[in-house]
Amino acid sequence: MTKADTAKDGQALAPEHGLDLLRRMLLIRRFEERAEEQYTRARIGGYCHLAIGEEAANVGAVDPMGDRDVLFASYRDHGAALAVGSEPAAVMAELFGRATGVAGGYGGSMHLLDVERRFLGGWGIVGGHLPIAVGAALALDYRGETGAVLCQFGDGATNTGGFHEALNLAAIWNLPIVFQAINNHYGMGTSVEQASAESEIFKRAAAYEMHGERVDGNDLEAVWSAADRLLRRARDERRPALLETVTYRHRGHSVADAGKVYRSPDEVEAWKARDPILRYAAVLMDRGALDEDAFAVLRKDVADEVTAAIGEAASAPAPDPDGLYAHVYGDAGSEAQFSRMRPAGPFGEREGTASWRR
Amino acid sequence: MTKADTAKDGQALAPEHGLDLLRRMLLIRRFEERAEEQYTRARIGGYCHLAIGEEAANVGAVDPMGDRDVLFASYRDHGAALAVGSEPAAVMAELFGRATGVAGGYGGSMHLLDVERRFLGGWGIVGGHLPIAVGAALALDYRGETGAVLCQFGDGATNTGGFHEALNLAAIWNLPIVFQAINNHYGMGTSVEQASAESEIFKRAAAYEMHGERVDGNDLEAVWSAADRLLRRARDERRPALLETVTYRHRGHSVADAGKVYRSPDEVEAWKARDPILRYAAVLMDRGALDEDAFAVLRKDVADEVTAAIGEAASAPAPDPDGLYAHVYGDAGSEAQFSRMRPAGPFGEREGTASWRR
Amino acid sequence: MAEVTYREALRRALDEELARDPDVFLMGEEIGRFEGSYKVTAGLWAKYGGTRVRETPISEEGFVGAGIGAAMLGLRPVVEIMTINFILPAMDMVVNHAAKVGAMFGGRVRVPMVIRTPGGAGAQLTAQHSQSLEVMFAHVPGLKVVAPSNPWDAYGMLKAAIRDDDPVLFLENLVLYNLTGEVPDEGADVVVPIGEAAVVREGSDLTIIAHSYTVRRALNVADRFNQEGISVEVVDLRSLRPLDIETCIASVRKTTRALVAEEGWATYGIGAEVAARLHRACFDDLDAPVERVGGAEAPMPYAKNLETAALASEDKIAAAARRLLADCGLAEAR
Amino acid sequence: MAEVTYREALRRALDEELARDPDVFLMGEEIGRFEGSYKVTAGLWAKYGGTRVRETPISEEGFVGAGIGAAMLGLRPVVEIMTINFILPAMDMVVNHAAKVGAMFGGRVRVPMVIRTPGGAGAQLTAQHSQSLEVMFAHVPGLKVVAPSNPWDAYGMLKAAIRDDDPVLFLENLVLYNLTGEVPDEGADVVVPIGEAAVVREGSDLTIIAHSYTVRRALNVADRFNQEGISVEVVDLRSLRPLDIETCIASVRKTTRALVAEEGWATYGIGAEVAARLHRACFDDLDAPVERVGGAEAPMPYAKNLETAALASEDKIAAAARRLLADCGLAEAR
Ligand SMILES: Cc1ncc(C[n+]2csc(CCOP(=O)(O)OP(=O)(O)O)c2C)c(N)n1
Ligand SMILES: Cc1ncc(C[n+]2csc(CCOP(=O)(O)OP(=O)(O)O)c2C)c(N)n1
Ligand SMILES: [Mg+2]
Ligand SMILES: [Mg+2]
Repeated sequence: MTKADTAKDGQALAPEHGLDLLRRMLLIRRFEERAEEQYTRARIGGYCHLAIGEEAANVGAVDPMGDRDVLFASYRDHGAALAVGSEPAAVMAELFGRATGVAGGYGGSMHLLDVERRFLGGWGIVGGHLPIAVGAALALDYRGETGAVLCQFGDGATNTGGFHEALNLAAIWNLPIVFQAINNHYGMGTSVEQASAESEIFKRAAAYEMHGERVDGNDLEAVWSAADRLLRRARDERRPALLETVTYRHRGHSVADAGKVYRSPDEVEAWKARDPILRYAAVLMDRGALDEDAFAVLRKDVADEVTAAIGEAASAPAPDPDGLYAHVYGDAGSEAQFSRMRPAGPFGEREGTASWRR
Repeated sequence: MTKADTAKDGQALAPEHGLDLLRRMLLIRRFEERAEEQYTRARIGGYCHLAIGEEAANVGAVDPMGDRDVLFASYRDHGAALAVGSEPAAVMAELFGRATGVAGGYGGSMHLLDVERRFLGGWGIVGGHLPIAVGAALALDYRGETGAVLCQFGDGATNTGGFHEALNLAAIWNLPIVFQAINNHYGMGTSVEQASAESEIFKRAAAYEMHGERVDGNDLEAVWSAADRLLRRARDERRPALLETVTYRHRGHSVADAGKVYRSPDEVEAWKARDPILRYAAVLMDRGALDEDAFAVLRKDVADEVTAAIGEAASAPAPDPDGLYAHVYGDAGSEAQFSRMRPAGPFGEREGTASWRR
Repeated sequence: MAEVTYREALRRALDEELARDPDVFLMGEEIGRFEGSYKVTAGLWAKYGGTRVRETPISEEGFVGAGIGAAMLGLRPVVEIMTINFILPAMDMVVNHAAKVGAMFGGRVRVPMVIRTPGGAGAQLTAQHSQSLEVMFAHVPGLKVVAPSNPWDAYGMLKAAIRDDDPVLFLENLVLYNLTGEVPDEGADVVVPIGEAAVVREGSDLTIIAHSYTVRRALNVADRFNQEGISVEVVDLRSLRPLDIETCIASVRKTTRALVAEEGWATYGIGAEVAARLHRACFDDLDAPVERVGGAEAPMPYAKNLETAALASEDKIAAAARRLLADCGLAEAR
Repeated sequence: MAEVTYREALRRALDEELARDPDVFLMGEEIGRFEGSYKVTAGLWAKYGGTRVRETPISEEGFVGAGIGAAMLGLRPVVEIMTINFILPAMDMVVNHAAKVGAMFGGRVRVPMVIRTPGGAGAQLTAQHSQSLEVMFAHVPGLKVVAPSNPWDAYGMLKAAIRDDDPVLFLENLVLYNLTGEVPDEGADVVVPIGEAAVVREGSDLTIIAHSYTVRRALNVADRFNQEGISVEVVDLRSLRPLDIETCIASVRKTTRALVAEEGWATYGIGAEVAARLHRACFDDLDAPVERVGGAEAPMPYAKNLETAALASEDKIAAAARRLLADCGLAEAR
């Protein structure tokens, strides 16, 4: 379904639609706050990259996706998963490394996905998923499907070779893809100005004769209309685009980073004052679609939902330890193919390898 | 020495200077014609990529280089070597795989170099030498030397990730480097229009807030003035630039390619009519600096020089076969470091490895 | 049964797979109009058009990545990397991505992609164009790596690779392209399974184990020894990951002597793994330690004499075999 | 002699080399203001400034290449790759370029560059962040690869690597960073040469050979067996290319039994080469085949229980050692 109940650039979303998106942003915010807490309680391992502050960039761009559209994200992917509608309990379970997680506990925080909702993953190598997303667009085009790809990545990714090759391929092949640069001003501790010779990222689209545009990534409806327009254009006209959504991450790069060495408290405070959620809540209040009480109810609602998700995830089982090798190969013949490799195999390759004399 | 006897953009080079450059272009042309012949006579092995038609792009850009400047080239590097002043006999000897070759016979056609003349090599991986050239510029800058780097590459290289990363690094670090895209319209059988979403290559400089410019690569003086100006700017102001020189290769991609499947005879003929050498000869004749006789003498001269080079190369010895491992490691301690690796080593790693019972 | 070149066997397999399954498509540099740098895709662009035989810019990372993405959506891309040397810019795509997708996402999505690429040396292509890097891929769980040595296997294993649901690195060889051999009759659609080595020459005194072009060298070495009355068995690994060590073990239990030869560098090479496993499985059977031969451990030099000295030539394989046999009292040392 | 962390030992070596030689400079992501993702460069940016401690964008291919070019002009870049997983986008620079320059250009120019990067797993970083890819580099002529296991060697070998005129891949380890050990006194400027393994524990019944963090595991396993009266010798390879097989051979001739353990995948891993060479050199000495242990041959899964099962843990090394010893009648099978 390509959302039809909505508006051209500059026009407001229908009130119910707006409330729904506000709720989704609140859900992400609450989910991330609790994930942070769960991480410090060691229920979550590995890295944990929070999207607090970037909710509008996520929800605004993902919501206009249609039924045949496909989403790719970086490792900062909790927001993407929740925006696309994955179950909070299944996402939290993945963070907890449980069998009920969206990737069965194999992926963790950085590698969420939801094939049914056409979310094809969070990816850990900066810039690495851009060429892959181009391939997904190629597949849609190859099959004559009317879907498009939305590929999210950070500002830091735009300095990788993968960015350049991906955008060039998408452009020469006229592929249906929207590259969404989530410019949160930093890649770890490195500012966009320091890392990118062209710090207005959308301008790099010109090197591929591609349309580029920048929107305020903390303005939900601005993101929404731009993404909607560019996704339609990609679907209908097979024209790729680069959409830069300018936003800020309130927290450090990951839960392990305080996020303080490389930016001033003033800067962080200034951006917190532009909180995308409070801002959109104010818009809806202005329009009479929301009041303080309703807002409080929404917040309570998502808080309960996240609490329930945590409870569900915490009581879910760990993956079957025998499943260590379960998904390494998927071809039905793989077991047979590998069977002749076992004799004399180094111990550790497959448990149960026979010792030499036996 | 930064050439001082010469002119601003649009001004003519001094007559003697012009004649010298004409001679150098003729030398390259003749060298390449004879290399082609020697290749078909199997005196040259491997690949052999000729620069016939691209002489002005080579000579015009290399000549303005100063004493502290450094040159990098692709595998299509005979022209670069001769432009920078390497001995034709030593270049031909390298193509013949002789000990007197510029790389001792280890490099061959694709890997010429001449450290004394600050020519740091022909490189075989498309796009691969761009980041390396950036490192050379970084070293000049690090040491406060006033030199700059001239880095030549083909149109095809601009679609590699290495191009993007190299230009971005050069720009954010304000390095003294001129990237020279030798746009000869094709990368093997693929046209620029097919491979590059932005086929006006110089425009890609904008993605790095870098100066980009295009000149007629078959107009020697146009190339010369642009290169001179951009190299000065790089040296004096530490500002990198992208210079696109538009030209054409008369021959196929390598001697093995007839160069006919992917382009029309009309196209090839039209470009031959714009031959950079004949064109510059006509300019010099117009200026009264050259007449047909003098031109014939020049041609005879370089033909003799190349014949002599071939003779010298052909009679030069092959490299010492014991030198197979001579340059793999250069550290004085390497022999000692590796000595403890030999016992029980696989045969073939180092000749003379003792068998197990001995 | 027809005799065709290795190149033609590959071309046929591609043609038949393109005709059989609309999800199969080819991608790579110069594979269209130019018909492939080594002409493996000759005629296919004309026959199937630019969508199914897709020419790419010089963007190995980009189009290998695109292959992964297309495969994740169920297509079956066959990506050509012009030579294995140029796969290095795409290494991150192969090792960090193609090999990981299946397991990392808990089996929710797979990558049925083939990467075809020739390795090998011998035409004075020098250091950056003469490598055999297959062991780097054979080391990586999540990948399969095959390396057929003859037209029949090239044809049949390419079909197997294309139909496999996992990423397969399909190693070809520059010298093999022109060598001929039998292939199945047209339309016979023979699939040679992944994961099975083959005894390509029976013998009783020594087993030479090899893959890709080196199998041809091994067969010639076997011929040489045959004239001296020494019987050499040759095992063609065909598949490097999975590795069919069973077939190697059976052969070595019989011959009690083994030599592993490869075109690439032997140290940390394919032969190291084969030798280590053979020593373990045949500890009580081996008459002498497993011998290994590889290319000189140096970037390949250009000059013909140096290159010749660097190759894992028949002479070198024969010399190593002779030493081994001499140590065991079977041949005269020379 | 002071006890410091492995991290601090590295930091000191960098500090002293930066002070000693103005041609030495550092490059990498987040190594400046951020002080390094793992804080190895703490304080150096403040002390030496942004030219000598140069922060880079996320452009591994670009800045490794820049290191090569700078080294060709005589500087001594020390490039940090945040973890070894991220070296894959720069693979072409390392294998096709850094390793080739010296030989390909006939020795006219060299690349005195160090690439520092940690490998390792164990903190649930999952498939794309938990690899041990060192064997891919150890395979390549033109490179040197070292992998110290303790602060002393980390300090002394980093100095050796920086002063070496060839490209050196310097493997660190995420878990080792926090482990402590002795280092030379400040200012003592001890250089630990490349290419020499070390017997870090003497023993007589079994030799365990390892590198990097796995040496620590091996030492703990040795302690365990010690309590049972079984004497385990531990050899720390320290250098993977060149490989000091002599020291391994001497040890195995003495103990007659060997196990090679590594954190990475064992198949086509470091242990394959070591085992193959040991079998050849110690053919008549070995009481049993060389045993090998590596990480599970799967992309590293996230869930703690799966990750634990995948690691080349002390338990796994001990179990393999016990089987080997039991086969030889030295220990009870369990
Ligand atoms: C190729 C590669 N290099 C380095 C890293 C380590 N790393 C992880 S996230 C990150 C910063 C990325 O910044 P950006 O793209 O702006 O995304 P953000 O974290 O701001 O969402 C870095 C350097 C990596 N994962 N991959
Ligand atoms: C990474 C890589 N991919 C493919 C090749 C094979 N190849 C050699 S030259 C070439 C075309 C390069 O075209 P261009 O950059 O325009 O240079 P030109 O040959 O026209 O001088 C290709 C594809 C290579 N050498 N390196
Ligand atoms: Mg960012
Ligand atoms: Mg070109």
